[in-house]
Amino acid sequence: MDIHEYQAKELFRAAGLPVPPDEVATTAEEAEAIARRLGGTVVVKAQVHTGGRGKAGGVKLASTPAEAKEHASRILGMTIKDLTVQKVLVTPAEDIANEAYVGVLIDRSSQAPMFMVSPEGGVDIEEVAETNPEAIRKLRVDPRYGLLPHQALWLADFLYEDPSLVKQASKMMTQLYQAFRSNGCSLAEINPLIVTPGGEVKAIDAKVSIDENELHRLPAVEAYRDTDAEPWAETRAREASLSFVKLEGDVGCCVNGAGLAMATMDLVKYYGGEPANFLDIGGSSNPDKVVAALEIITGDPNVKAILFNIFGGITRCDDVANGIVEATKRIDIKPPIVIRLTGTNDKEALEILEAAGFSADTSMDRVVERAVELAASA
Amino acid sequence: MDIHEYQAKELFRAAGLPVPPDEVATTAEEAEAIARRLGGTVVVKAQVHTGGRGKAGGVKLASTPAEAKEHASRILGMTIKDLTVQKVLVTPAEDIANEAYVGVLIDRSSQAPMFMVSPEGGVDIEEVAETNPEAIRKLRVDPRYGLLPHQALWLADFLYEDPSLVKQASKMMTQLYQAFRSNGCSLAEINPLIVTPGGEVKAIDAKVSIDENELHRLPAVEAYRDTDAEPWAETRAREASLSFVKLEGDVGCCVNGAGLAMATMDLVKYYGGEPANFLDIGGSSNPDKVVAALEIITGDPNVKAILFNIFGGITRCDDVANGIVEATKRIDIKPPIVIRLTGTNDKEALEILEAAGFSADTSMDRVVERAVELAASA
Amino acid sequence: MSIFIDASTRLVVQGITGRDGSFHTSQMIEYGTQVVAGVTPGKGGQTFEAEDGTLVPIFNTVDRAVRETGANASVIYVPPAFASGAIMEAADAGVDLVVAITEGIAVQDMTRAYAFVQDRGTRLLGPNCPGAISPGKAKIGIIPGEITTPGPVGVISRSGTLTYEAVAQLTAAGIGQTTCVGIGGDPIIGTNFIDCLAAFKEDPDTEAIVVIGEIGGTDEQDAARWIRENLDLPVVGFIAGQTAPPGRTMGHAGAIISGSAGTAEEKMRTFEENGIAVAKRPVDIVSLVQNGLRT
Amino acid sequence: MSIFIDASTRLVVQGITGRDGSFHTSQMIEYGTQVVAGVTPGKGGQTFEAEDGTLVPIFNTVDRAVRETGANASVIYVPPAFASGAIMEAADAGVDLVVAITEGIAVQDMTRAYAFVQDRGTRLLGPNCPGAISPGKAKIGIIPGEITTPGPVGVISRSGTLTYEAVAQLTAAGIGQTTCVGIGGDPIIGTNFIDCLAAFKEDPDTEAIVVIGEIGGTDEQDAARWIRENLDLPVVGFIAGQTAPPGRTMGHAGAIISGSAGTAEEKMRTFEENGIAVAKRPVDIVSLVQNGLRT
Repeated sequence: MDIHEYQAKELFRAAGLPVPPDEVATTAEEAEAIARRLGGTVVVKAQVHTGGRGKAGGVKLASTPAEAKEHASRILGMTIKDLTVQKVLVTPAEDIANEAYVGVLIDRSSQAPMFMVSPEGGVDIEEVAETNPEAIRKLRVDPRYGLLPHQALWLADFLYEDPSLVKQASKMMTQLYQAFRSNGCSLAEINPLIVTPGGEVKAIDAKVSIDENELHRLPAVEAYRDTDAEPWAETRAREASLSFVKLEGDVGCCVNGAGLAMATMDLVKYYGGEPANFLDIGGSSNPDKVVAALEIITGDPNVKAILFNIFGGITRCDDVANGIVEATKRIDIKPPIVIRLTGTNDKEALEILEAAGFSADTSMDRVVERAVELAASA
Repeated sequence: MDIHEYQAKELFRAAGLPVPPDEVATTAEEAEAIARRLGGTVVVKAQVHTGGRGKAGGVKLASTPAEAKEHASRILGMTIKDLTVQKVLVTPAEDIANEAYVGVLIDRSSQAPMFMVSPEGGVDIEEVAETNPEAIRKLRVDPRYGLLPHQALWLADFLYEDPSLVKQASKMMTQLYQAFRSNGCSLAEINPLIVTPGGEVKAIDAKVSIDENELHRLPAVEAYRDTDAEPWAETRAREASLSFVKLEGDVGCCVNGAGLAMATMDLVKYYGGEPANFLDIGGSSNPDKVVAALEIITGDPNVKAILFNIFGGITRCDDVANGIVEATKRIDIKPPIVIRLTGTNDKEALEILEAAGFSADTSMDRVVERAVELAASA
Repeated sequence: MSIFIDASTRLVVQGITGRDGSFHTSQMIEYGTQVVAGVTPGKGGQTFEAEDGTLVPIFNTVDRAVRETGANASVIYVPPAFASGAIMEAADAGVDLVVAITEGIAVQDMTRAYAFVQDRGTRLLGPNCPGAISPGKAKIGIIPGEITTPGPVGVISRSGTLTYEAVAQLTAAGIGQTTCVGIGGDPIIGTNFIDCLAAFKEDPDTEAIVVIGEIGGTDEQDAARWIRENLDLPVVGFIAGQTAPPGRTMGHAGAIISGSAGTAEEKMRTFEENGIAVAKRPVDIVSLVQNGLRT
Repeated sequence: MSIFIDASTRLVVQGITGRDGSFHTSQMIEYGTQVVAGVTPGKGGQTFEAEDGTLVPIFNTVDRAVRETGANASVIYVPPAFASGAIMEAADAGVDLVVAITEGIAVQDMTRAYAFVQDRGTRLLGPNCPGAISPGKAKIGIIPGEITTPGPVGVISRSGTLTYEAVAQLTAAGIGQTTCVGIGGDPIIGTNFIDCLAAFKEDPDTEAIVVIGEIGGTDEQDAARWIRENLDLPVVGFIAGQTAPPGRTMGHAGAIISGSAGTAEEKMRTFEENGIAVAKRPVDIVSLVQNGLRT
């Protein structure tokens, strides 16, 4: 789960990291009032779950409260990479002598948390990794020991020469790792980490992703979830424990298993179609999940045909069949439905479907091809 | 550092362990008032840094407040293994269906914390270890992982059959380890861990030793130090950073280095004397430490002769010589002083001492023999 | 022959009394797996009765189960909050193989559990995996037995149902399997493609291998290079997620394209560059395996 | 020959600018030890000047010191609160030997640092130890060089000044040493008696060994049994603390008789039972070594 910059900064402050004060506004007037309270020049920053806010005009300096209001009114409601800006963060503008990058993430190849630091801050770290890899120092954190003091120092030592800066940054590495650990992060990033002309090291931007699997034990972090900022379909999918990703095509897909779901999307493409979504109903399906899945798929006006691809293992085909029948009673489904069912209880499923006027096939290829044709001819 | 039962229970409660309520009294009247507040039968327990309180009559049941007062007045002021009881703990008497033992300590041979649990509670665990070792389950805690959930369960599973008891005890293992870790313990012990007739597992006695080296970061625990309960000489030694242990003999010893100090004591015994103390002035001696050492030694009326044994390495012999001269100016030292000095700056030291009317030798054996003779003839 | 599991495997089921655990225990017993013990804390001393009437003793701890039944492998069906602990418990109890079916384990928990099993030299399969099946011998996990049949092909996959799809098509075409292994869809897993490939290399009965990957990470690329350098068997590859958008998690926590890394295109290219026949569709796996076995 | 350290040892001093660190760096250089680097965070780039004028470069981290000077051993003079971290830093930087002089390290910190050096295969000597000296070659730590002289005896001790006493008496009697090792007085130490005995066993120049123990623990008893089973050299033992009362810590955190375990009497008896000549007084060590060397 991605959280907003202002939320990430709250977590960082709680871990002791030096983060300048700030407040969130949802209206231009609020932004103006905050700028007045803070005094001096402020930055107005769009709060959306994506990078590239600056380039999109979502980050602006304001030297007066009136200017802050003006910027906020332009940024609020702006669309950045398909996301509508509903909140802005107002924070004092800092004088910057130096910008660096500090991040920690779960690294799958070393099976452990990994720190990355670079004296090239304020830019995309992946770009630095490609163009100037020597400008990045990496450290695998042994999860049995956590980040050790000498490792924090070793990272800080790569960023600065001045002993005072190294000392400050070293402490911040430990605090960042603490924030990463205690909030179940898969990513925690400070970019840029700045040095002020007075020699203070501060975190002036923050990016955090939380491992969804940790949220059950982190109610305060779970509360950060911004359902206003996410499409209805994603909220609905999460509530029904479905994995769902919206795409741009017209063939709605409902599959059990993530790998098979991706393979189904790929096969839609192979036969000349475009999938409208990724949707995995998971292993232990029940009819209600299937109903939710059909609600989500039919909620997308682009969808011209609906494709079920079920390989019964833990998933029982009759559960899925019952779900389809149930859903057609509860919702008005316009696009045609084609169904592939095989595996556990497929015979029972076929009986249920045929009794309700549906048919089903056992071949994945035949069904996908048919769905693509139906969508194209709709 | 040993702490009192009531202090250990405070630490245990803070870690979530179920410990019955209690209060400390320093007078019989206070004990009576506490018994009245608690209601029902209470236990009055002497608070001293030693085991065997029960056998010594330091733990008594009282069914009325008046009886509590009576017991408290007898226990307060009582001497148990040379320690005077200055406080009693008053706590409700628990009905006991079962007694077990749970402890965690630093185990030097496995270089790690070690749990020991036994269904034979309420008795000396060392006795159980000798007479019935199969009644003890031991677990080395890997310090890289801490106590893992299945290990806590495995320990609890050794104590009880009933799933509810196992579950409660398992949680308590984790809490006890947490208390052990966060308070820098070298030992944390619950004996007995009881089961009430209603099926609740509770800690009704608690014993904790703190690693002195952790105290600098644990001010709240450091504040538990009960200097009233310790002899003046120990307080003085700690303040001066000396290692000191009072013994029963008449030859006062002042040595640099723990091993040499023990060897010196042994040599006193070898030549027919009895050492009055163990005293290590440490590596980086300065004259003030020597003055403090002489204050402590001369504070013991048993001392008939004072023996210095200094092998200069980090310790500079001239520092020690200056300390001796300085001490004789500040305090009136009655017993004769014999001095052995060799190593770093021993020539300078000899000059200082001779100028002040002392002599010194370089042979450990000669000097010890002389000190024993002087004490015997005093 | 087979890899990881065979008829001598003696299995303990952690979470045997849960919904998934009890269902699949019956399935595994029906398939012929020697399920010798179950573990559910608090239910030690009770007995689990499988659908076919087989009785399995239940213990409070894996340690007791192993000591009293000689179990040498464990399968985990416990809820995610307790699953990493269950993995460590099994490793501590001394089994050789731990198969973690559970989905949804916190990744940071897994980094510690992974280090733990490494320290003890225990093989961990999963988590978030369907397990493994050596057709005709034994199965551990949830792979439906009826879609498999004994034969010369080794199958390794990050996915569950996609594996079933591929295996069922192989079986339908009369091509059997030595062992089918689902390594799991999480970012941190105990056994990767190369570990399985190395095991298949030592299995004289395995004559061809199917590798089913997906977007995310570089495991497939690493495997491709390893295959070129170490393996003298025909290998057929398939990658799911050609149409997946970057930056979004596709069901499996590990299935995410980060920046420009981990795309299906990159993985398929690396496969081809290293001599692995790439199937465009699941159905093409069959004909490519047939080609491979013929040569 | 010698054990652990010799003329090829290239030493980095952690805490070189502190009071103890600077004093003993000069002493070690004067003795002939190759001190190639110092470490004090925040003072990297500066230079330490020893009493004899030798200049030693200072680095912020041990990693830098090792990379730039090829140091292969480290000695630690940093305050107790930072010393366990310093031990791990040295091990991480890849030196072969870490000698921790610092006294007063929290025992729980040491349990982690000990596991860390074990994981990395680094030899740790100490903490709370005087270090080691191979007379005529090099010394690491604080043992006064002038009380030693080259010769055939290996010395191992848990104590500092008591070691000096014994070594000085050997030297005065004309008996030199291959290496004198102080293993430290704490409950958790990196190198124990057996580790040193095994190293001396491999040293062809060591013809007799002196083991100086004290109350607390069972290290001496373990060593005694090991000696009987593995060692074909004369060994002389001494145990300090015959007059120590039970339950009290005698200076060294590790010197405590727990219950009836760890007494001097028990240790001396175990020595004798395993063929080790026991010295009643420090001065008797000399004659017993002379006897041993003669046979």
